[in-house]
Amino acid sequence: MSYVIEMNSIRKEFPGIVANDNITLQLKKGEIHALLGENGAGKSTLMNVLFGLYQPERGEIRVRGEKVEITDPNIANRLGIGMVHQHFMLVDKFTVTENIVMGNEPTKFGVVNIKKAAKEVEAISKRYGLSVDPYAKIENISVGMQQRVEILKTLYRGADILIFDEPTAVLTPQEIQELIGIMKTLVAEGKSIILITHKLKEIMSVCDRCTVIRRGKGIGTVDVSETDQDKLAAMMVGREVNFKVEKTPAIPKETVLAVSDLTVKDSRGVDAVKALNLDIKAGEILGLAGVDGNGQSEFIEAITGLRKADKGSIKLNNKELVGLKPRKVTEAGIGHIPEDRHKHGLVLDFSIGENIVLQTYYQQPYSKNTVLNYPNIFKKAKDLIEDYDVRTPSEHTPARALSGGNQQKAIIAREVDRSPDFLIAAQPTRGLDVGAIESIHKRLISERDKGRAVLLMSLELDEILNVSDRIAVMYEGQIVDIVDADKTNEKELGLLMAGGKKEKAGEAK
Amino acid sequence: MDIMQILSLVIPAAIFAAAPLILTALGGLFSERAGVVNIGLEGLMVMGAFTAIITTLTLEGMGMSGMMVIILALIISILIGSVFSLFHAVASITFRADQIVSGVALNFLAVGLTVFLVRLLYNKGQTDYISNRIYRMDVPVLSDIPFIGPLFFSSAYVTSYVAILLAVVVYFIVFYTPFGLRLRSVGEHPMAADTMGINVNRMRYIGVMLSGAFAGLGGAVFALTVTGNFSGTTIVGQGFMALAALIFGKWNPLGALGAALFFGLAQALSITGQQIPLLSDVPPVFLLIAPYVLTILALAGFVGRAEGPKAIGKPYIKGSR
Amino acid sequence: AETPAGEGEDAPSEDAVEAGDFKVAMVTDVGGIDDKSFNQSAWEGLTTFGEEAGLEEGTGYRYLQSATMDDFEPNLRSLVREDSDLVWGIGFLMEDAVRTIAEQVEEAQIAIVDTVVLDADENTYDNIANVTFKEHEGSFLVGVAAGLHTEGDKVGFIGGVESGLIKKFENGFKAGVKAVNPDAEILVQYAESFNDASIGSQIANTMYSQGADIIYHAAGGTGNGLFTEAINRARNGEAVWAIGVDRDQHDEGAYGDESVTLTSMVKRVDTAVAIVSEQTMNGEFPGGEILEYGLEEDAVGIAPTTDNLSEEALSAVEDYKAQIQSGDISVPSTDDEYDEYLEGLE
Amino acid sequence: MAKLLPKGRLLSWSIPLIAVFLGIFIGGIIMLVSGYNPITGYSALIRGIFSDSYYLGETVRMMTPLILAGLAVAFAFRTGLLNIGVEGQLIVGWLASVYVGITFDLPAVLHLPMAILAGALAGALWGFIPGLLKAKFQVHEVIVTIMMNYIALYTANAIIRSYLLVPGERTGSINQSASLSSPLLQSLTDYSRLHWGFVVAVLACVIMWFILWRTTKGYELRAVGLNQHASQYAGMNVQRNIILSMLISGGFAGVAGAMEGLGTYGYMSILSGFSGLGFDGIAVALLGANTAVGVLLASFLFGGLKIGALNMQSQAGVPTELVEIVIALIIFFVASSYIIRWVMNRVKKEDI
Ligand SMILES: Nc1ncnc2c1ncn2[C@@H]1O[C@H](COP(=O)(O)OP(=O)(O)OP(=O)(O)O)[C@@H](O)[C@H]1O
Ligand SMILES: Nc1ncnc2c1ncn2[C@@H]1O[C@H](COP(=O)(O)OP(=O)(O)OP(=O)(O)O)[C@@H](O)[C@H]1O
Ligand SMILES: [Mg+2]
Ligand SMILES: [Mg+2]
Repeated sequence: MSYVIEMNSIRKEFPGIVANDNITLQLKKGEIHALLGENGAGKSTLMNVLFGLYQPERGEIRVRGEKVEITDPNIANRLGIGMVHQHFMLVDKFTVTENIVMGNEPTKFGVVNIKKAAKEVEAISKRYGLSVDPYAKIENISVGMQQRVEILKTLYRGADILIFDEPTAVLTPQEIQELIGIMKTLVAEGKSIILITHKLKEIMSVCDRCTVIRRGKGIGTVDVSETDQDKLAAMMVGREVNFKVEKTPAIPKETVLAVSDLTVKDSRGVDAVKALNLDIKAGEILGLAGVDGNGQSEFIEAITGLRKADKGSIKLNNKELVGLKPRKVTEAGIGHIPEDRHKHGLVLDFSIGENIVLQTYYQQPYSKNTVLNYPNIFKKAKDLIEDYDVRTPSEHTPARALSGGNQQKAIIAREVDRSPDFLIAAQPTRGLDVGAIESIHKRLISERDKGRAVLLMSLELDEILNVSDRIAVMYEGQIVDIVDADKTNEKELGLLMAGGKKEKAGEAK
Repeated sequence: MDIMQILSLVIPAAIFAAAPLILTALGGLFSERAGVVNIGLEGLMVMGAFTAIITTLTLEGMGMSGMMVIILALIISILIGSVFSLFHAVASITFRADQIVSGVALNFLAVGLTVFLVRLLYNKGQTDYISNRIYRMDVPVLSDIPFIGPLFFSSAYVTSYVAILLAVVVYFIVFYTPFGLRLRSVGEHPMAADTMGINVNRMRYIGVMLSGAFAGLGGAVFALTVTGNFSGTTIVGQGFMALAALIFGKWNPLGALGAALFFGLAQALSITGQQIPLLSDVPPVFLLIAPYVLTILALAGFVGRAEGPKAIGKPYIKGSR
Repeated sequence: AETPAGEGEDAPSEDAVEAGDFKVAMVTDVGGIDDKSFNQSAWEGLTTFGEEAGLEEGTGYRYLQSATMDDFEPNLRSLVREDSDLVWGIGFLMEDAVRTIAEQVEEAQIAIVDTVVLDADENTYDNIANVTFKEHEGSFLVGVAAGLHTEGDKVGFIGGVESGLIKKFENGFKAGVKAVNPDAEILVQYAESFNDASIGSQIANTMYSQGADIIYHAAGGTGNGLFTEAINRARNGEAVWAIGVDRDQHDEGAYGDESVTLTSMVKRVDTAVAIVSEQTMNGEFPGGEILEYGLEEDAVGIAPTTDNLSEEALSAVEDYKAQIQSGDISVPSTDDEYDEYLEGLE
Repeated sequence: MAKLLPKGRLLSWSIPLIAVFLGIFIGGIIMLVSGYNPITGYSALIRGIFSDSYYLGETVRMMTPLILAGLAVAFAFRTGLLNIGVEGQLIVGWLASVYVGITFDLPAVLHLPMAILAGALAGALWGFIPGLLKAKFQVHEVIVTIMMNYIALYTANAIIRSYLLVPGERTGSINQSASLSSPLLQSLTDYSRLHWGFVVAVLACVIMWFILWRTTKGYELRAVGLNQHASQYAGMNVQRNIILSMLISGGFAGVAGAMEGLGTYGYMSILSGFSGLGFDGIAVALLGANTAVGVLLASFLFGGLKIGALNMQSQAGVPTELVEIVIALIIFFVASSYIIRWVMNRVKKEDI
C-alpha cells in the first residue's frame, strides 16, 4: 500500500452534533488530495483530528501504514504531519523566523540562534520558492506572505504531509497562482498534500483526487482526471431530499434599495467590496450567492451602518444611508437578520421578551419617558412567539436556552414585525433543521408577497435557488452576474461562484 | 544645596526606592507575558516581606548572624513567594477564574494570613526588629570615580545593583532565549503556541510562579533594607506601583526598570524636594501623585501607547478560538 | 476571686472596688501593644498595675486592638458595655470615639492619653480623665544633649504628622538645643506619616547629608527609617546620632556592640496609666481633670541608657532638669512660645 | 427545555452558597490548626453579630458603605467593566460630602441631600476619567482606576491638610443639618453608630435595580455589558454607555464615602491608607452575583463577619485577620466557580 495517511471510519462528535460520521480518507504519497464539502460539513474537524487537536470517538489513523494515536500536535509534528490553519496561527509581534522556530529553536549557549534559524528558513524558502524576509514582523507583511510563513513552519519541522485548510479563501488571485505553484513544487519534492477548498477550479487545476463529504458523512473519493466541475458540484451540494419551496412568480415593483459604486474595506483594510452596483425592488427576493469571504458580509454591514462605506452610495427609497448610524438605518426601514445570530442577533442572556424589543425598546409602547413597560414588552413577545411559532417555555426564558432554530425564529419575528421596507436575511437558515428552514423560507416569501424587498444572503445553493427570484453572484467584492432563479441551476451558479464565468459575466453587463 | 549635592541625595535614594519595584515588576512581567494578569503582586510582596523577616528572626534566634542569614532569608522568600503564587496560578489557569478577581483574592489572603501567622507565632501584631539587615556600602574603586562615583556607587545598597542587573538578565531571557520566546508566544497567541507543541498551561504556571519568586524577592528586599520588621502595613501599595511600572514600561524589563527608577525619583524628589530651593515651592502633593498621573497619561497614549500581551486575561481552553 | 495578700488592701475608700473585682481595659491604636511606642508603653503600665493589684490578665486587665480607625468606637464601647471599671483610649485619634461614648454612657469611666476631650462649651467631661504629658520638657532635655554633642552645630528634627502634639516635641527640642548652643541650626521636616519607614530614612539621609549630625524624631514607625539611615552611616564610619522618642530606643539603634542612639526622650505612658488605674481602683477616678505629667512626676525625661552621653551633657541635663522643675525655665510648647523663648535668650 | 431554567437558577444560587461554606469551613480548619477552637471562635463571631441590638446596629452600619461599594462594582460589572477604583471614588465622595457639610449652613432638607449629592458627583467624576479613557482609547480600566485611587488618597489628604484641618488630624465636624446620625437609631441599638445612611444604601439598591431593570438606559447598559456587538447592531452607543456606567458606578462609590462622612464619622480624617472598602466591594459584588439583592445579602455576610470578628477577638482570642482569610477564600471559590460547576456536573452525572 502506498498510502501515507489512512483515516478509517472516523467519528467525531460535538455536543449535539456529529461533525464526522464514519469518514474515510486515504492520501497517496506525492498527491494533492482535495477535501470538498459545504460549510459545516466537517472538513476542518476531520483535519483537526488528523493533526491531534481533537480526539476521535471512533476510527483509526494509519500513517505510512502504521497505526498511530495522535493525541497532540507534537505527535503529528513528529509523524511529519503539518497543518496550515484556515485562521493563521501566527504571533503578530514576532518575526517570521521566530514564528517558524518557536517551540523548536536552535540554540547557542542557551540563546536562540536567530541567525542560524534565519539561514535555515532562507534555505527552505529558496528550495520551495517561498520567498519571505526572515526578519520581517508578521504584522507588517501581507496575508499571502503570512501564509508562506505558515507553510514554512510545517516544512521547518520536516513535515512531508501537509494539510491546507481553505488556504485560498484569504488570498488574492495572484497569490493563489503563486500558492498553486508552491504546492506543485512541494509534491515534486515528494510531499503529500491535503487541500480543503470550496473552489472547484482550484481542485481541477492542482488536485489528483478529491474526497467529498456532506453533513459529516463521506460521499466518496474520485479521481480529478475522471470528473469535472459539474460533477463535483453535484456531489457537494446534492441532497437526498430536495424541498421545493412553493411560491408564485414575483411581481417586482419600484426599486427600494439602490447601491452604486460601493467600496468597503474589511477589518484588515483591504477592499472587500469593490465598486459594487445593485438594485433591489419591492416584491422580490434577491439572492446573494457566493463563496464565503467574497465580501458578502462586508456588503451587508455597510448597508446596515455597522461598517463604514469607503465610497459610493446606498439609497433606500431615495434616502441616502451612507454615513448614517445603525439606529438611523434601522429607523429608515431596514430589517436585518444578521449572519451571526450569537454575535449580533441576540443578547443571549436576555430573555426572549427583552430580545424581541432589541431594536424598539426605546419606543412606545415598550417604554415611556425612559421607563420600560415590561407588560407591553412581554405581551408583544407572547404574540410574536405565537405568530412565528417560536418554541420556548415562555417569553421570560433566556435566549440562550433556546435551540438555534428557535433563536433564529425569534430574530426573524423581531425584524419582520417592524414591517421594514427592506429586509436583509443573511444566512438565515445556517445550522437549522429542515422544519425550521422551511418555516423561515415561507416567512421570507410571504414578506415578499406583502411588497417588501428582500435580500437573501446564503452560502447554500439550494436555499438561494429555491427562495430567490433573482440571484446576484458575488465574487471578489463584485457582482459578477445576476441571473433569474428559474433560468439557472446549481451547476451554473457553482461555476459563477468560483469565478468560473467572470469574463462572460463582464460581457453581459 | 548645590546641584551636585541634590543629585547625590536624590539619585541614590531613587535607585534605592526603585529596587523592590524593579524586582516585583520583573515578576509581573513573567506572569503577564505568559498571559496571566497579576494584580496579586502586592500580596506576593507581602508574602516575601513576611518570609524574609520571619526567617531572619528565626535564624537569629538560632544564633546565626551575618551574610548567611540574609542570603537564606532571600532564598526562602523567593521559594515561598513562588509557592504562594500557585494560589493564583491554580485559580486562574486551571480553574479558569477571572484573573483579576483571583489576584484580588490573593491580596486579601496574603495580608490576612501573614498577620494572622505573626500573631500566632509571636503573639503580637508585628514582629521584632531584625539585627541582620542589608546595609549600604561603597562599591570599591567605582565609588572613587569623580562625579559618577558619588552618584551611583557610594554608600549604595547591593540589592539595588542586583535589581538593575536582574532587569538586564530578564530582558535577555525574555527576548533572547527559547524560554522567553515560548513565554511570549503563550501570552500573545496561545493557540499558535499550542500547535507548535508548546505546553501553554505549563508555561503559564511557570510565568506565574516566577512572578511569585520575583515579587517575593522584592518584598524581602523591601523588608530587609527599609523596615526591618514585618506588620500589616509593611507593604502598602508597592505591589500596585510595581504593576504600574510594568505597564508604564510597556511590559519590557528595561522599560519597567526605567519606570521604577522614575517612580523612585519622583518619590525621592517629593521628600528631598522640600529642601531644594526650586521644588520646595511645589506643593509636595504634586510630587506625590506625579507617578500615578504620568502612568495614566502614558496609558492614554500620550507617551506612546502601551499595548499588553494580546491574550492576556483569558484562560486558554483548548480548541476554542 | 482571690486577693493575694499584701496588695489592694490598703485603706480602700468607700466606693473603691475590691481589687479582685476591678476590671480595667485599654483599646490600642492600630499600632497594637507591641508598637514599641505609646501603645506598648500603656500596656506595660497596665500590666504592671494589674500584676500588682493581683488581677488576672484577660479578665481583670486586658486590651483590644483596633484594626482600623473604624474599630475605635466599637472596641471602646464593648469594654464599657462589659462593665469595665476603667477604659483607656490610647492616643489622641480616639478623641471623638471617647467623647461619643462619654456622652452616651454617663456612668462610664474613661481615660484618654495625649489629648483633652472637651464638649461644645469647651468644658471637660466628668466621666473622662484626660492624661497628657509635658513632652516639651523631656524634649528640652534631649535638645540639651544634642546641642552639646553636635560637632557641626547642626541638628535635625523629624516629625510624624504635623499637629499640636508633635509641635510640643519640636519646640521643646529646639529650645533645649538653643539653650546650650545658640549658634546651632536646627533642620525640621515632617514626614506626614507615622508609619512610613522609607520616607523616614530618606528625610534622615537628606538631613545628614546637609551636615546635621544628630537627629531627633517624633514620628513613630516613620522614625524607624531614621535608625536605619543612622546605622548605615555609622557603619561607614560617620559620626552621626539619632535620638529616640517615647521609650528607650537604644536597641533600635544597635549595630554590632554599639548603638547610634544618643539618648531617647522617654514618655512614661506606663507610669501615668498605672497611676490613674490605681487611683480609679481606689475610688478616686480623676474624671473631668486634665492631668499633665511632666518632669515633676518623672513621667518624661531622658532614657536610662546613657552610654553614649558625655559627662558634660549628663550633668547639663541634670542641671536643666532642676531649673525646669524649679520653674526657672519655662519650656515652650508652641511656635509662639518658642519665638518668645528665643527673644528671652538674647 | 422547561427544566433548564430552574436548574440554572439553582446553580447560580448554589455557587455563592458553596463558596461561603467552603471559605468558612477552611477558616475553621485554619483555626483548628492554629490551636483555636473553631466552634468557640465561630460562636463568638455569631454572638458578635446577633446577640444584641448593639452588635446588630454596628453590623448594619458596617453594611452601609459595603452595600454602596458593592453596588458600584456590580453596576460597572454589568457593563463589562471592573471598577477597582471604588476606593478612590469613595475617598473623593467622602471629602466632597464633608466639605459641603462643613461649609454650608442650610435647612436639613436641603443640606443633607446636597451633601450626599456632592459625594455622588465627586465619585462620578472620579469614575468618569477611567470610563472615558476606556471608551475612547481602550485603556484598561483596571490600571487607571488603581492609579486614580492613589491620586484620590494623596489629593484628599493634601486638601484636608491645607484647607480643612482642625486638631486631631481631621476636618472639622459637619453641621448637624447635613448629618445622617440619629439619636433615635442609636438609642434603639444601645448606642451603636447606626445612622440613616442605611436607608440611603437600601434606596441605592432600589435605584440600581430600577435603573438596570426598569429603564431604557439600564437595558442598554446591560446589553452592552453582555454583548457589545449585538448592542451596536441594535443601534446603541457602546462608548457612551461605558462612560455612563463608570459615572454611575463612581456615583455609588461616592455616596459610600458620603455615608462615612455624614453618618459614621461626621468628618473626614487624614487617611494613612486605603479603607479597604473598595476591595471589599469587589468581594461583595462578586458574591452577590452583581444583583441588588445579592449585594445586600453579601454585605450582610461580610459586614457581619467584620463586626463579629471584633467579638471573636475579644471573647475567643481569635485574631480578626481570620475573617480576612475567610473572605479571601470565599472570593477565591466564587471566582473559581468553573471548578465548582465541574464538580457539581460530575456529581450529577454519577447520579444519573
Ligand atoms: N469545537 C467544536 N465544538 C462544537 N461543535 C463544533 C466544533 N467545531 C466544529 N463544530 C461543528 O461541527 C460541524 C463541522 O464543522 P467543521 O468545522 O468541521 O466544518 P467545515 O467543513 O470545516 O466547514 P467550513 O467550510 O465552514 O470550514 C459544524 O456543525 C460545527 O458547528
Ligand atoms: N467550540 C465551538 N462551539 C460551537 N461552535 C463552534 C465551536 N468552534 C467552532 N464552532 C463553529 O463551527 C463552525 C466551523 O468551525 P471551524 O473552527 O471548523 O471553522 P473554520 O472552518 O476554521 O472557519 P470558518 O467558520 O470561517 O469556515 C463555525 O461556524 C464555528 O462558529
Ligand atoms: Mg470554513
Ligand atoms: Mg473549516
